[in-house]
Amino acid sequence: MTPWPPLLALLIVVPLTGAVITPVVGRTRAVRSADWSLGVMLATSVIALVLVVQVARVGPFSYVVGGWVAPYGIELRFDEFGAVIAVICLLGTLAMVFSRRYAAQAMAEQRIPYYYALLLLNLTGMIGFAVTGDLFNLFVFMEILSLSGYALVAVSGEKIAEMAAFKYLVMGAISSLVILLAIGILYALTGSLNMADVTGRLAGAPAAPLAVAFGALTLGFMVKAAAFPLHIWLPDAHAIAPSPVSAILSGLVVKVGIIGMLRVYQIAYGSGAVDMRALNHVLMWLGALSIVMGAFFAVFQDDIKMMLAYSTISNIGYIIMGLGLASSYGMIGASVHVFNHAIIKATLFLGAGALIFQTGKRTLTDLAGVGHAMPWTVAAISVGAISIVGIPPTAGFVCKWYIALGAVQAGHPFFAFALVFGALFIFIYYIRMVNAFYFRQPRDPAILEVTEAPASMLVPVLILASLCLIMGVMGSLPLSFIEPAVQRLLLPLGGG
Amino acid sequence: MIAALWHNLDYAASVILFCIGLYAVITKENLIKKFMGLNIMETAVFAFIVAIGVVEGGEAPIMGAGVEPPFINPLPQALILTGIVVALSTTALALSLIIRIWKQCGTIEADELREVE
Amino acid sequence: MRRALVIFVLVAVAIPLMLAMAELPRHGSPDAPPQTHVAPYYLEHGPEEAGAENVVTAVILNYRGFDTQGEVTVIFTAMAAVVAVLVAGGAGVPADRAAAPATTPVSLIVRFIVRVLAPFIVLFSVYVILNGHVTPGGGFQGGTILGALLIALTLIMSESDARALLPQRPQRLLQAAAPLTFFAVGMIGLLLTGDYLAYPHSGPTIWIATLMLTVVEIGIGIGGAMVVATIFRTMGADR
Amino acid sequence: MEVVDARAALAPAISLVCAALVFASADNTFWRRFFSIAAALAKLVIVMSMLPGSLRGVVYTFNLVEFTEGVGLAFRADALGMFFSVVSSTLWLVTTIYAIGYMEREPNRRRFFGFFALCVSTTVGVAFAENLLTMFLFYESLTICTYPLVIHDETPEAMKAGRKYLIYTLTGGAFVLLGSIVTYQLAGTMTLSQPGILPLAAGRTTLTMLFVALIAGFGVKAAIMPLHGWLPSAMVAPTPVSALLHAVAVVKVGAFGILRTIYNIFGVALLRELGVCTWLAGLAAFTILAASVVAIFQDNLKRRLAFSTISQLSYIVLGASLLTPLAATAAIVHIANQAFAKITMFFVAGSIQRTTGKTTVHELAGIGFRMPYTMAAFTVAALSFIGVPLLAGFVTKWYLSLGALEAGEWWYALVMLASALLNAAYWLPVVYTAFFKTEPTAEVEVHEAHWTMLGPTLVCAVFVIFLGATVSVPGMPFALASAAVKFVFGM
Repeated sequence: MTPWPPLLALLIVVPLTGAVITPVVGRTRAVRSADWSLGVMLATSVIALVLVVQVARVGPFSYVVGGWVAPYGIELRFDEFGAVIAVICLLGTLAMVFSRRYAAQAMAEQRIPYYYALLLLNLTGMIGFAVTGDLFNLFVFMEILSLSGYALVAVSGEKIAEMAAFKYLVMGAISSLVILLAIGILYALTGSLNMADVTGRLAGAPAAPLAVAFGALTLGFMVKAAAFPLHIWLPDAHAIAPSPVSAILSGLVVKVGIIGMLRVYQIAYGSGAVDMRALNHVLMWLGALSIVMGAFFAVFQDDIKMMLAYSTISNIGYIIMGLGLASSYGMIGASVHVFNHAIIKATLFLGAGALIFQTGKRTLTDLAGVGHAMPWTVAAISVGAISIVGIPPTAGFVCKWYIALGAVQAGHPFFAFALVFGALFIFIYYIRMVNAFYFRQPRDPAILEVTEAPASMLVPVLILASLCLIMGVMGSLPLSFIEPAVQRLLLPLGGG
Repeated sequence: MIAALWHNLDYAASVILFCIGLYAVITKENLIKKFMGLNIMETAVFAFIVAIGVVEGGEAPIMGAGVEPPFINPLPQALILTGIVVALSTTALALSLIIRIWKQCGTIEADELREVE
Repeated sequence: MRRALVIFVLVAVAIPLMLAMAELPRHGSPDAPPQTHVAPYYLEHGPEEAGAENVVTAVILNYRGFDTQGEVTVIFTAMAAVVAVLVAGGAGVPADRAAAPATTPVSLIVRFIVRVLAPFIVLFSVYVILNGHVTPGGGFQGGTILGALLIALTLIMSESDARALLPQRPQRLLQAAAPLTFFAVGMIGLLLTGDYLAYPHSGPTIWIATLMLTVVEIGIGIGGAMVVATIFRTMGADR
Repeated sequence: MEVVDARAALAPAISLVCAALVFASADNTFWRRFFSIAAALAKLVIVMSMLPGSLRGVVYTFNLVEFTEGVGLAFRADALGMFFSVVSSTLWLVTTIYAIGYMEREPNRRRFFGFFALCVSTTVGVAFAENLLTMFLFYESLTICTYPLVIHDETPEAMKAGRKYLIYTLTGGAFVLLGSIVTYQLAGTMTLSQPGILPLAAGRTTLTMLFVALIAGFGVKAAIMPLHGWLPSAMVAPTPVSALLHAVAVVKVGAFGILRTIYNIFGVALLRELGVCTWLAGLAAFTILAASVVAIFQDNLKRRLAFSTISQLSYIVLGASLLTPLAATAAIVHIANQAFAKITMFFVAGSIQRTTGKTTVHELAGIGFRMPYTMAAFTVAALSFIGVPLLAGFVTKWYLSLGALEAGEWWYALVMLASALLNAAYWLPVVYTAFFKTEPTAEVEVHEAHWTMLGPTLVCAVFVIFLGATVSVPGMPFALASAAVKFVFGM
């Protein structure tokens, strides 16, 4: 089967157009916008599925929008890393389903059509970001997803939502600017914006601008990914956003930084002009610090969503460490963790959202004993918790195992040590959580009379929880899928 | 280095502008001023990118009768047109957030807001 | 202490940037990579390939048309965001500060001038939109002018009059005009040439290409104007 | 001879199913008891059905699932694993019956028995693990499954003990994982089917570090002396749980892990080359003596038992680290010997507590007349620990001393002797108090514990005698231990 390249453009423009129509559809009745956006997401999922199957069969392919030749037009490239769109579509669809009841309770009706529009835009931005092969186009999609992300944090109506969104916005805007500056420098050095073209033309470029450009790109993407000292915007934003949004933000939007980093690596290694060793060291340490500090702060949280938000920081740490190790195992583990963490974190956030929706409480102290009242939801959360700690046979294990192997492989056993003990730390706070749900006496006996979440919330959570298990048992599948891409990436280093 | 910078004076100027913006973002407590700092940074980056396209003695890249090369590079201009729209969008959102913050907390000074939190 | 920290940060940012800038290809030199690689192709082939004498427009609408579609989506996103943040955002106005004046009275002169100039401004904006491919200008610029006019009119009118200015029913459709036209034109391109957002530039169908470009420009113009005006009014309405 | 046989995987899995049924049985006492016993029984039957084959030298293997290349869940019932699983599954049945009697009026019985059954699963999983990862997985699962049991009372004290237990054991688990990763990287495999997989070429320092990591990881559960802190605090748990922790599952899993590390990961030859086992042996000897001394000063019976456990477990570690066939035999059979004797004692302690409410040694005056069978069983166990011939404990001490002499390190034989004296010093007073210090009120009537508690106690005491008496009878568990030793030493 030969790929039909324009499908790649449709993958982006279908949800994009669907998003702008959403407010029109929801003008008279808000709930129609929910149906509409769900339909759009399903259509996009079908396209995504076809593309992923194609890339698995024939390898990477590209499409130049408008039929212009490669460096002159905008090239969309779809490779194995781009398969992250499958997860984006999956989580997007589930978040849409989950939102039906959630949004109706959490926000005013006039807001709902715009909420769905923004959610769709956010997902589309990520899809575009993942498949574009053009530096400036990357920036444009990054802005679509960032802007909608800021707004989605603010729509929850929590007391400090706007503050959190503003903090997120300032950090996000600065990081976007830094990235744009780096793109500008790369353009000044090569005269091109096409990533492949830039890669080919970087050889012989002066050292200082190159270092600054790659440093700036890394810095910018690290802010987006919320690596340790640059994470300050994340906890509030992710904890305060509506739960489906938290799932998307924590599961996917932070990964934009990681995908960006992968693209940076593709340019840097491919051109051979940039020595990434110093930067890799920084990444390794940042990763280790993120793991430990994220877990450390999480231990002291009582708010369940806050805890999950900090746990995102430490999980991003794993991915960043895996990238920094620059060994094939580490890279494979990191890339797969992008997928798996998305699923796991979505399980946890949606599960937490269901708890909050049903009980109206969000601290572990108040939620004590809820495991007896909402057995399915809490069981799903527990599966997510086991998974995120990295206990086999769940999704979290495979990646962490590979990243740890990567650390040993790269000759940095210390980082394997940091990783394992980070996992231990994470374990401790998830045990705190499970402890509270099952083993603590309820503070308020009324919590035992709460009923199980409605089906539109429960089903997505259960689907995700079972995926956590499936991805663990079939862990070799994504690994073998992503491996060619990583080998190609590391080829200039001697095959990794 | 100084000599080399002299040739790239436009770029150096945008760096200075960038730092001025950054200064405002870091030090100003008023959210609107903070955001104006961000706008200055944006302007700096735009100026830098537009400056890349400059060709000495170049004309605006509008073809027609009686115009001669060299032309100014059209690509950075096209990019920055997009960039400006992005900046405008960010500003609009930021301002509406500030409006909401003011309504919720009665202040838009960052230090006072920290107390409110 | 704090000041020292700020200075440190600024210096730490400025020095590497300055070093990088010093080593960049010389400013204004015609031999720099940006002037020798992609851009010459645009300058050389732009006018006939893209059908626009203004090469900037050619780049925006043709070579990098997809970027522009993203761009109009960005501004739509901003509008959706502003509306979502401000509409029905709950009460909670501090009592002492809530008493801001509802509207500032606008002087007669301003009113008069805005009203008199309005038709001319509309005409000018239409000119800018439609002539974008031969002169500086285009959909964004013209749309902004139109949007500015709408804002100005909103300023001098009572709320109900201002509301009547914009068609109510298809308002949300008009706000999405720019991305929608892009999609429509892109799909037509897909049907005619087999590529998304491609224009049939050669052969007897060249008039279709011109039509498509014009439609896109108009779409951007209307959409831009509506979005700008909506943002302004949403902010203003939420007193 | 290796045979692919699903029973190797079925043995851990069957109790998993039963555990699920226990959870599902909700508040129905009958079904809960039924499934609890069914779990223990079913597992025992499966394990026993493999025993004849194992005695003939058959090894059952089964690969369940492969996560990634060379990393997966796989089971392999070799002689060592079979020995451990026979011991643990036998004891499990006994403990389950005892627990049913003991937990009669406790709240949260569903949770208790559900997790209790899960522990069966995980312990056999450790015993049958084909590779380090499978072992690690079950090792950690055991931690998690025992946690709800430790905190069963949900008192602040119990929660605190539970937290301590978790922190200790999870940290240990992390070391094990780290060791697994490094092992995989160095050897390219994690299998436990070979007598040693690591190459000396990996470098002495690396290997030593790896050894320390793995021993530290397993040593936490085996309660080697500086890592033993969790064990006495975990005493707050209900007595069957303590029996579980001390005799059957948790600590044994740690000791078993150490055996696997020494014999199957590093291999005897490599360790002789490295010389790290001298240190381990020294540490074990220190633990044996120090813990015994501490035990003398404990008045609370369960605490005394706890320190005795710490001391006894290091017999296994010492035996393993001497690296001679005789000492190895001692180490392996001690898994059984200590288990049966110690569980007898715990059952007795629990019976006394349930029947009379007494928990300290000095309160036990005259108890021998009130509960004669119970205290007789206790006496048998105590004598076994002291090392009286014909009882299980003697076998260990004898072989261990021989092994020490074989290795040319005679001072460990002295350690055995000293330990025997110390054991006498803390167990005989209990027996003396029970039988020879009469209660102030002379009138005593016999009042034994309920049969569900007394029965298991007596069965275990009989086993203590049985194990000691049948050492040279072919076809007994001892033969399995010999087979394991022969495999390890290539004899």
